[in-house]
Amino acid sequence: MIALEILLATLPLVFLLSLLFEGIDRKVHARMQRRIGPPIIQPFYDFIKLLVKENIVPTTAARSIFNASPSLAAASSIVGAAIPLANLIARTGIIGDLILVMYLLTMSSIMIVVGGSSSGNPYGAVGFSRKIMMLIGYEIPLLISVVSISIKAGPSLIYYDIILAQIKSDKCLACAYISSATAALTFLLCISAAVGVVPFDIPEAKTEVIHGPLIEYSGPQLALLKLAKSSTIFSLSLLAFTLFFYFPTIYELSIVLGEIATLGACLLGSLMVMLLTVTLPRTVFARLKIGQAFKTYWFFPLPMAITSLMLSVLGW
Amino acid sequence: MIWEALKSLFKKPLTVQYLTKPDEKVPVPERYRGKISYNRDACIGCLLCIRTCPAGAITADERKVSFSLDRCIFCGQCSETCPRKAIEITSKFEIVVYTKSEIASQ
Amino acid sequence: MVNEREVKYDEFARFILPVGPVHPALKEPFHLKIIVKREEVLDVELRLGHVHRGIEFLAENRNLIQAIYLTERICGICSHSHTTCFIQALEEVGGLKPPERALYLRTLIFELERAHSHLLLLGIMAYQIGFDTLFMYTWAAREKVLDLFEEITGNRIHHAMNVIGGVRWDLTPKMAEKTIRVMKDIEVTTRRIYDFFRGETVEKRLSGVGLLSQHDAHELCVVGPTARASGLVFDVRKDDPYAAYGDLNDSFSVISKKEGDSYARTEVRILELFELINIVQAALDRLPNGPINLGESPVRLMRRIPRGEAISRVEAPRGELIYFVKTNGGDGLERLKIRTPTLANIISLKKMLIGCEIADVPVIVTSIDPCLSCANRITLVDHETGEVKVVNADELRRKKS
Amino acid sequence: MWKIASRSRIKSPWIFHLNTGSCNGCDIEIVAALTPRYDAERLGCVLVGSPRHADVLILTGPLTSQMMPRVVRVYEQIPEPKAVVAVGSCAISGAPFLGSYSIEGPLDRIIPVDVYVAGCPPRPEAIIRGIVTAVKRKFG
Ligand code: SF4
Ligand code: SF4
Ligand code: SF4
Ligand code: SF4
Ligand code: SF4
Ligand code: SF4
Ligand code: SF4
Ligand code: SF4
Repeated sequence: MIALEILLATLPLVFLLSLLFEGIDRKVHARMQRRIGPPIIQPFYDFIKLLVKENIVPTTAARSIFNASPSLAAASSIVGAAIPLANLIARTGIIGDLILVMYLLTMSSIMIVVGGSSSGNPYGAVGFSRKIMMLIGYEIPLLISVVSISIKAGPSLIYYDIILAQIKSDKCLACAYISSATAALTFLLCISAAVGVVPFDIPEAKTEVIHGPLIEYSGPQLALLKLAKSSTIFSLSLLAFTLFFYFPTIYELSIVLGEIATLGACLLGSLMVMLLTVTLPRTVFARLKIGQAFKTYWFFPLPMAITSLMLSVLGW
Repeated sequence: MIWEALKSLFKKPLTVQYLTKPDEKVPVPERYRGKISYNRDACIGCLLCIRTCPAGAITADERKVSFSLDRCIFCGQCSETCPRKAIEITSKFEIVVYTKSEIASQ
Repeated sequence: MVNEREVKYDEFARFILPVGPVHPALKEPFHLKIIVKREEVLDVELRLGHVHRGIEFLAENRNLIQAIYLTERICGICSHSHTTCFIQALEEVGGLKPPERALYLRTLIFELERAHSHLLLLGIMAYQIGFDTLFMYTWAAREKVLDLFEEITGNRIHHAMNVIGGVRWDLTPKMAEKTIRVMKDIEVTTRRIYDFFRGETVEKRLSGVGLLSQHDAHELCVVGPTARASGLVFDVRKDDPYAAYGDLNDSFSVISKKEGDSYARTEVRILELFELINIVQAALDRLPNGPINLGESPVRLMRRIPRGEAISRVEAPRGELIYFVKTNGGDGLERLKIRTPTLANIISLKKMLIGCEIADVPVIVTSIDPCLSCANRITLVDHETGEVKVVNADELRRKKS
Repeated sequence: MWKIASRSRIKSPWIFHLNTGSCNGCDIEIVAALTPRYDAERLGCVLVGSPRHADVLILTGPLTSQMMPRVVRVYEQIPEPKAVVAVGSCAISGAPFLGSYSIEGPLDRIIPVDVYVAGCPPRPEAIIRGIVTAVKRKFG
């Protein structure tokens, strides 16, 4: 049982790290386009600026939902990112925390579109229906891959147990079993859809639906929504790295260099995961249409996830 | 595309760091049509430039002319028309002002 | 206007999606009212006129030299096409014959302008499908062409190249060299851009989207690359050569595609880029020596143009551009009439849009390369008949009040 | 505290661009300012699609009568604090289109303009400088 204090203490850390990750993402993205790109702390500027800006609530909006959803989205995604981070630091976990995290992250992305569709703007509504479609597409393979890995590591639904399993087995899970390798691949493939970046930013496509759900938000509300998005990215990359690629060496680092080194290695790893699954696709692909995206997910990651689940049940 | 992107990651960016690095600027070619400069002494007051200015930026003023640069569209026609070459195009292009009346003084 | 008979929908699934006049997919204001059912477009209504500036009216109140700059500022993307077309008409009325070198230089700038315009469109197309990197690539390549403009004419957009009876700026050997170099660069980059456009995700987004059959294209009188992508072989440069195109006839061919979808329209533009590189090279090779204009003062030349009228046409980057010019014998214009390519093409939008998905709307709109600063003259009420209603200035004003 | 806020504002001007009847010349130069050569993003400038997200409104064109109500509406939709930059000669004074029946401009008759960038069209560098000057003055 992790102490509540640790969880609370990680909240600001999550905030800092996720904005930092976003900054790095933007910088690398720009460099791949042969530009200088914004400074790495640009997301902080953006966040603070939006925070002190005027907040406009359109008259057509359903006020209470419109106002509440950004905070809910931000809160759930930050907590969703803080739990794994706190667990990593405290090296414990509670039963079912993995499910809780997945739930919170999904919750956060649903809250964003709910808020958008309550704005009364038709583009928000289009964004909503698109997001729901996407959700059906990626959420199922994503969850199955998590289940598959947790079967391998126990079975246990405790996040830290999975890491412990990797430390014990002397290998990262993705290298140890075929089933985990396919699960890892599924998870990685789902990240870019789960966080909604090109090629899967369909609900928020700027040229098609003018940022979709975000269209009517301004000022602090927008800041929270952006934060929700970047902390989801952070959280998913962290999960992907620690669930599948936690090399025992990382753990051993702490014996030599102290615990901070382990944490640093994990963050570095998740940064790599983010660059690979978020930055690179969004640089080199065009946006798909909703039908195409949906098909992509049902024809590739879904069968793969199911295979992985079956393999892990069979003990591969 | 992936290759291209990864290669670019390690190439020097194309950006000219105007404003963030001192003195960096895309080179301004000789012929650039920026702000015009008017030599009042050379002007003989024929008023041909007024007739050809497409933007109405030139007005007669005490037998010579004066310019309202907020209207100028930097076409260079006046300089071409002027028989005395009293009007010249300079390559000054950063005309950023708070009020319109400042344009002339910038 | 919603055609109630035709549109079958359940009341709740359908709603109206206004696109524009202020919309990030449209760099310029125009209004599309799209009636959608979930993701499918059921009907479209097109409204133009947001950037109508009354240039024809203004030109009729100015003298000819002022009118040149006014026509140049109809549009920043094909400014040179407009002045060329206008001045050709004036020269025809005045019986002036510009020297050979001037004609070649006009052609040169014309083709460079086509290069910058096509690259611009390819970039915008990439941007519309969310492919920022490709957008950055093409626009970075385009900068080189703009640099050439800046060096040769003194401005990146409004070249002020044409004067009555010739051109204003000469090409120095150094510039010619640089032009060749840049063209080589552009050829390499275009080849790479072509590869990207043929790549998986891009082709998926473009092919089969926004079909315009050859019959429809013919019926709706579309012009330029839009027409050529639907199988019509038609190019003013070949059919009615102007400037130096008569001499350069052997250096290029007319690109045409049968498919008639957005991908074909994009591809036609890419292939035209290769053609125009040939034209530029040929023009520079054969560039004759001599004066670049008639050497008279512009004001005197302007006065020499008698009363008369002429029609002139050029192949602007987006298609055929027609000017009708009627001079009044003083130094002014009695009537100026401009038929711009986008205006001809935009009518076809409705045909292409109905039945597509929301995600295709920006792609299709971009694929005809609309830039509306020249097309804003009418309110279009287009029913099945393709009938066009023209609302003139007075009516527009009445509507406003 | 206030200093941090104003610094963030200066460092992150989000742009909404509105064409009020321009010839496209200025518009493409604004877009060109975002491309690798000039890369306005290194100064924090991002082109946004909704006026609600914007800090800086860039206006081009001589303000046609059709666009006038829309300009006002977009201006009102932008949350405070906001800056307005008029780019191009025709946005500054309406020239060369002055005298037409459909021109309502110049722009500053309708909404307050903070910074004018002259040129037809101005070079992208001048536009970037215009944006930076405007935010420095307005938010600094
Ligand atoms: S440059 Fe053109 S617009 Fe400016 S004053 Fe001269 S003629 Fe008039
Ligand atoms: S054309 Fe030249 S000489 Fe004549 S009034 Fe103008 S500036 Fe003076
Ligand atoms: S409204 Fe009529 S008179 Fe006015 S510019 Fe257009 S066509 Fe000419
Ligand atoms: S739309 Fe046509 S009539 Fe209107 S300003 Fe442009 S060129 Fe003139
Ligand atoms: S004006 Fe347009 S519709 Fe009429 S004939 Fe000409 S091209 Fe066809
Ligand atoms: S179609 Fe019209 S607005 Fe577009 S570039 Fe040509 S002249 Fe300009
Ligand atoms: S459409 Fe009719 S009113 Fe308009 S210019 Fe042509 S003939 Fe005249
Ligand atoms: S200032 Fe010049 S380039 Fe800019 S929109 Fe106006 S006419 Fe076009």
